[in-house]
Amino acid sequence: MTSVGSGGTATIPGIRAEAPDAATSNLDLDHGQLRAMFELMLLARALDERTWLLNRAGRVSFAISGQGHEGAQAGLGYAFDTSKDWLHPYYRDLTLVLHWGMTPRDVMLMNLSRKGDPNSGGRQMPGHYGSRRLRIVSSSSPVATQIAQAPGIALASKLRGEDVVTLTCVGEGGTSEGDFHEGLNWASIHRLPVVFCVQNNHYAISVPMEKQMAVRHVAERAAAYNMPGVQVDGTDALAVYRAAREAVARARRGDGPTLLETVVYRFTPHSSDDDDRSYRSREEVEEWKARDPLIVTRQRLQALGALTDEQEAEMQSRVKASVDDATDFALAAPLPDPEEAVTHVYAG
Amino acid sequence: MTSVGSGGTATIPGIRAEAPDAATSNLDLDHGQLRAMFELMLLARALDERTWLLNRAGRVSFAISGQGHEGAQAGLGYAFDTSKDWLHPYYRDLTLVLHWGMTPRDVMLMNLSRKGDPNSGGRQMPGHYGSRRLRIVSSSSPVATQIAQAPGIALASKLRGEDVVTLTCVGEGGTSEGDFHEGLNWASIHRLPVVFCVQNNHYAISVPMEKQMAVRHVAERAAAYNMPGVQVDGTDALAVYRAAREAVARARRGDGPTLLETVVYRFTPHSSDDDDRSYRSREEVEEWKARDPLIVTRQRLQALGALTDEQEAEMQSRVKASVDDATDFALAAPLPDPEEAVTHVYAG
Amino acid sequence: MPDKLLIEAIREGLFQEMAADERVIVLGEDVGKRGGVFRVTDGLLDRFGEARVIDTPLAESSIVGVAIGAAINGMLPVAEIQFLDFIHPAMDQIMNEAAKLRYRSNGDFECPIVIRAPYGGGVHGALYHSQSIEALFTHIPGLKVVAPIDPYDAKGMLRSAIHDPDPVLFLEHKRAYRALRSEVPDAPYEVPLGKARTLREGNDLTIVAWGWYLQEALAAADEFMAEQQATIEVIDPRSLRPLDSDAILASVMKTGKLLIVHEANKFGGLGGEISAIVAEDAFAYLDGPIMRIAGPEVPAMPYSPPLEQAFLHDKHDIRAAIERLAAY
Amino acid sequence: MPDKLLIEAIREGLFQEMAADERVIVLGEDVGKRGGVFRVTDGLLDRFGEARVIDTPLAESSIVGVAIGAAINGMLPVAEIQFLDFIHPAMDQIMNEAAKLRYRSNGDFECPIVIRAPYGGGVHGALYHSQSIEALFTHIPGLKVVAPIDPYDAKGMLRSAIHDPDPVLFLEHKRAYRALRSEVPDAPYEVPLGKARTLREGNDLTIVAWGWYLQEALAAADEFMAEQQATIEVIDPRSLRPLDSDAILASVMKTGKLLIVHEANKFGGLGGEISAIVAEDAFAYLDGPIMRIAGPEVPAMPYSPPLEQAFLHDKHDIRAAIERLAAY
Ligand SMILES: Cc1ncc(C[n+]2csc(CCOP(=O)(O)OP(=O)(O)O)c2C)c(N)n1
Ligand SMILES: Cc1ncc(C[n+]2csc(CCOP(=O)(O)OP(=O)(O)O)c2C)c(N)n1
Ligand SMILES: [Mg+2]
Ligand SMILES: [Mg+2]
Repeated sequence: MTSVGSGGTATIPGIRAEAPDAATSNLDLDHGQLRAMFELMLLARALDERTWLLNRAGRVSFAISGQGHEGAQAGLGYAFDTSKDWLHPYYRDLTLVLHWGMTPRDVMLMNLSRKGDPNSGGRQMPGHYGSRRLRIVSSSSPVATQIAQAPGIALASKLRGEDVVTLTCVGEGGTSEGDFHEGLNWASIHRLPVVFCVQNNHYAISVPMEKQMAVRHVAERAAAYNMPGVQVDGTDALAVYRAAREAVARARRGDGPTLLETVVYRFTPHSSDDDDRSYRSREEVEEWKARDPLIVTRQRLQALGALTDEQEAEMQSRVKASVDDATDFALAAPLPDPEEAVTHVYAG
Repeated sequence: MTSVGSGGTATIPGIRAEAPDAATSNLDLDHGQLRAMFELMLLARALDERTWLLNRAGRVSFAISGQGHEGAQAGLGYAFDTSKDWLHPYYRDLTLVLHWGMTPRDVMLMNLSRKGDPNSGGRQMPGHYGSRRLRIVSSSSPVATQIAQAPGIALASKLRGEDVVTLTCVGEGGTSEGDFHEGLNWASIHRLPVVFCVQNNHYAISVPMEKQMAVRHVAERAAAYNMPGVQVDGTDALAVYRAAREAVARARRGDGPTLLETVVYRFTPHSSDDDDRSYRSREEVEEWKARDPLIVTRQRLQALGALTDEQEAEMQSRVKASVDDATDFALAAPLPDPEEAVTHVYAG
Repeated sequence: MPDKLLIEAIREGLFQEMAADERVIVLGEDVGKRGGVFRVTDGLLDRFGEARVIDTPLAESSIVGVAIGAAINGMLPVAEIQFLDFIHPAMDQIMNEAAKLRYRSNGDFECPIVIRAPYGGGVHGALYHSQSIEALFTHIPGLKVVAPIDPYDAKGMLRSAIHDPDPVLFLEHKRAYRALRSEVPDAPYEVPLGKARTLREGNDLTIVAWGWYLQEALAAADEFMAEQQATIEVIDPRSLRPLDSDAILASVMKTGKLLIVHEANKFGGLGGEISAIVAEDAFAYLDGPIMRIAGPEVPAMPYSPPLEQAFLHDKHDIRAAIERLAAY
Repeated sequence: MPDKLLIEAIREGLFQEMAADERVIVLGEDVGKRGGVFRVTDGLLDRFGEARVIDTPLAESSIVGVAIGAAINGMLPVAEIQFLDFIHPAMDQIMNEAAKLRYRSNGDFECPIVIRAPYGGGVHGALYHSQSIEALFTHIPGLKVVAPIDPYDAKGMLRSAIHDPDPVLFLEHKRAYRALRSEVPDAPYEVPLGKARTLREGNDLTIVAWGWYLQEALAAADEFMAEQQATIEVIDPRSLRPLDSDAILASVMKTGKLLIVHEANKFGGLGGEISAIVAEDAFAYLDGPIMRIAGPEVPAMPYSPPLEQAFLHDKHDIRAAIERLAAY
């Protein structure tokens, strides 16, 4: 576990790090929005937990999780205008895609690979989100390819003179790929309206940070592209929101891309095919769970007077109902027809 | 034309730039070595010029030049121990390969694609150097692939506990490739004894710096790998030597790789297939030719009392004799036999 | 109709498509100020400006990646890879991304990009400026691959490719750029992708050839026909995926004999697939072995003239194969 | 001799080669602490240490690039690509570098690397954890490609691959890792690259199959033979480049009929090359069309069980093809 992010404030030469306390002041979110943000996180967590249950019950053959990343993603998402901005997500972005308009039913259709799954019609593994209508780009598995594509999305917006920003996400492991370098380089040369968010959970499957890169903070990589590199405590949704809002504003002003590093932890193994005990100590996992973004955000909202126990209880019951509904709906949905295996190779 | 490098001293935050004046003091090269270094540059220039003559005469179908890069390469080369260090060059590295032990005859056999060319037996275009005996890795055309291979060479040296450093070179254009990122990342994670030299001549064929990267100095890219990034005036061989010596010392100490940017200019079109008038003004070319590394080095040596006119005249006649001999030798050599086209695909 | 060189036909096609549709943009190394190292894009920058004619960093994966992103967001990008030999860094973006986007999204997204790339040898380009590696791409469902060699076809197929809603790899034989001419209308027109062209009609033997070797095959066939009674059908598939296997099968069902000619090395080349299609679907019509003339099994074309010559085939080799096959 | 699983045979091979020769190193994503996502390299780190068992950054091009560099400087690197589906970023290093190093240096340099990669589907791996793209590599002169499915072959061919002075892509069918067993000697031994293995001898029909489908082909052949008088020869090429075409030709010259079975999509698959070799060199012996059973022309295997099932072939499909072909 790296030490950065653990405390929230990191002072890295040349890198702006957001202080979590500063983040609660100067917020342009009202209490209703703050609660909605929190409910989004609760929903993502609950959906994800249900998916693991279904996995253990043998109903879902693969699960890949955003647990531990919800705060970072919620804060990030709220900085965007989901009615026009683009999202090119990665497989842990459940919170983000829900915020962008995907429904729990859509997600469960995907997890259970049912006919009518709007992401891929059951063709892709869970975690491969996509919806043209919602401007969520269909994602693939090869890590970091989205980083080389996002500048193209933004280029098109810019060519048409649209006030549209593209958000793309990747894990810190993905920053080792050539495509990461090439994508950031492109976006910066052309000052494109892109926000690159690296969700740094310290491991690429089992490979720890120090075997992935020689810098201690992913945000330091921004220097190679003359773009701001901002590291922020990803357990604190509000701190992330503030940092992301600035990155989005910069993009909308035409000043170009930002590299935003959200320091998080993944609470689950890499996926349902992984066993993380060989490479992460249980103490390390517990230490981070004590800083669960749900706990941190609850406390922050309570301190702001934006959340009562009663309100949270209501949220939890709405969330549960929604997850139940999605599960029932998807379990009742038919599987794809075999003939669907060979359609949509080419147009027409 | 970028402004850096034009004056020699650049002050870039976070980057160490070598001052040319400092470079002449504190040198561990005696006058004889300084003269040998200068003669190496003269030889490379003369060989290269002869190659263009042969190209215009229709005897050589392709020429790609190191003219303008000789100072940077000579200074660089002298910092290495060519009896044991490895070189993974690029196509402008004529000065370097001569320093590493390739002879003018070898070079002319290559340029005229004759049988017995030790680089590739006439299989590759001119500029694709290689010799196992000399520890010069056979180079290919795809730009920057060597950057991902050099760490592997160094890894092997390190595993065997050898005191051997690997030098690899690339143009500034090649730093946009994914392999550049991946190679520097690897070398830095494992603190491998590699020196990465980027010969920044401001253009990738016709594409100027500002369309290749958003940083003003290639050396800034080192920050992404937590390795020193050093920019040095490549017209000044002695300044380069000093900077390279430090990089080599660092590598030998086990402290890892260095990114060395030598700021140079290419005096020829990209290759004999190019016409540079559409993308470089004649004024810009002339401005740089006034700072020809041969002129700069001659002045420096004269100022140090290391070079007399007489000595230079002797050098010039040796160089001319050597180039004449190489040309005659290669022109007299037979072309490869057609049967050689299909050998050496697999061992045995 | 005016005669135009292959390079002129492609350039004119690019101009016209860019003029007709703002969504068309061109990007690649040296495509702007330099007008491309072969000068295919010469003049585009002056006419359409830096926003739509983009000199990119030296980074093929992002050239294709950016094209994909722009296509997802409504553009019709035409990316240039300077030499097909340098397309490898972009293979992930081409094969795993562009070619699979429609399928993986169940038809929700599409990827209307064109990737132009000069290919082929015989120009002293050596190992890395001569490759004919079309078979790596023709194996990939979701991708289209075309290799028109006739200027008329090239202009018409370029238009079809740009307006095709799927990714198209558009291969241009560099040796033909300034060597081949044909009548090319000034106005825009389309030549459909997926349709072969029969250049000679005949009854006794079928030759399928593409790229530069099509010229050699035609020369060999014409010489043979001038001297012998037999007639040879010569087919240029033009489109390599989708391949017009109907046209090839119909021809072989008529002639009973098939000779395939391509520049790429034989083992695993597209010629093998064509042979296999015929051996599976027209076996009963075959009167002789299916023969292939293709590049030798060496990593790529060598540089020195005698070596390059040894690598290349010409009409004499093809003529010899015709004679052997005709004798069956 | 003890029975071992495919995964055990490969792991044992790696252990023994590393123990026997200090030049052997292993590198790849998660190969160290995690022992590989399939656990193939489990235990290597403990036994041989971090210097020789390297957990790499997530960057395939440099995994192969570093392996090449280390091989140039005297090591025998065994690189792992976590899934064959993710090998694309390394294609430049594999095809333009490793495969061409010997040729381009006129034999001065060599590149003794092994690249191990799990491939194949039927494990709910969807588009990007199921690919069988061996044909992209078998087209490349300078490269060797092997795909042993039998544990005995795998251990012996791994040793041969590691000591082979040329680059070898070593494909491991992930569905077979824990499903197939055979007798595997404890001591090291070599199985040569480039030699096919005949699993059933027969006179009436030849089946060439590799990978998981070899099991299905054997099952279909055995069922057929149990019910009919005819006998079927079943050949596993094991080595895909170099391909043992002599063995295949000899068999077809005997049986007169050839059925090729592979998991990759048909168009441009290696089956086409095998068919073409036979149609060129054993045409006169053929008593029927050369048939192929292969994957459908879709970008890759889909995830949902009914879709995955629709993609896959099994012994029933192969049996049906045998019957059709036998009827000629
Ligand atoms: C190109 C590529 N190589 C390997 C993989 C296999 N793989 C999937 S996720 C992963 C680790 C990703 O780590 P990171 O980027 O840090 O994201 P995280 O899963 O930690 O959020 C790997 C190696 C892949 N999907 N794509
Ligand atoms: C992968 C790849 N893409 C494109 C090319 C074509 N090409 C050869 S040199 C070159 C420009 C290189 O510029 P730079 O790296 O700055 O080196 P310079 O020639 O200026 O010394 C290009 C685009 C290539 N050789 N390899
Ligand atoms: Mg991670
Ligand atoms: Mg340059």
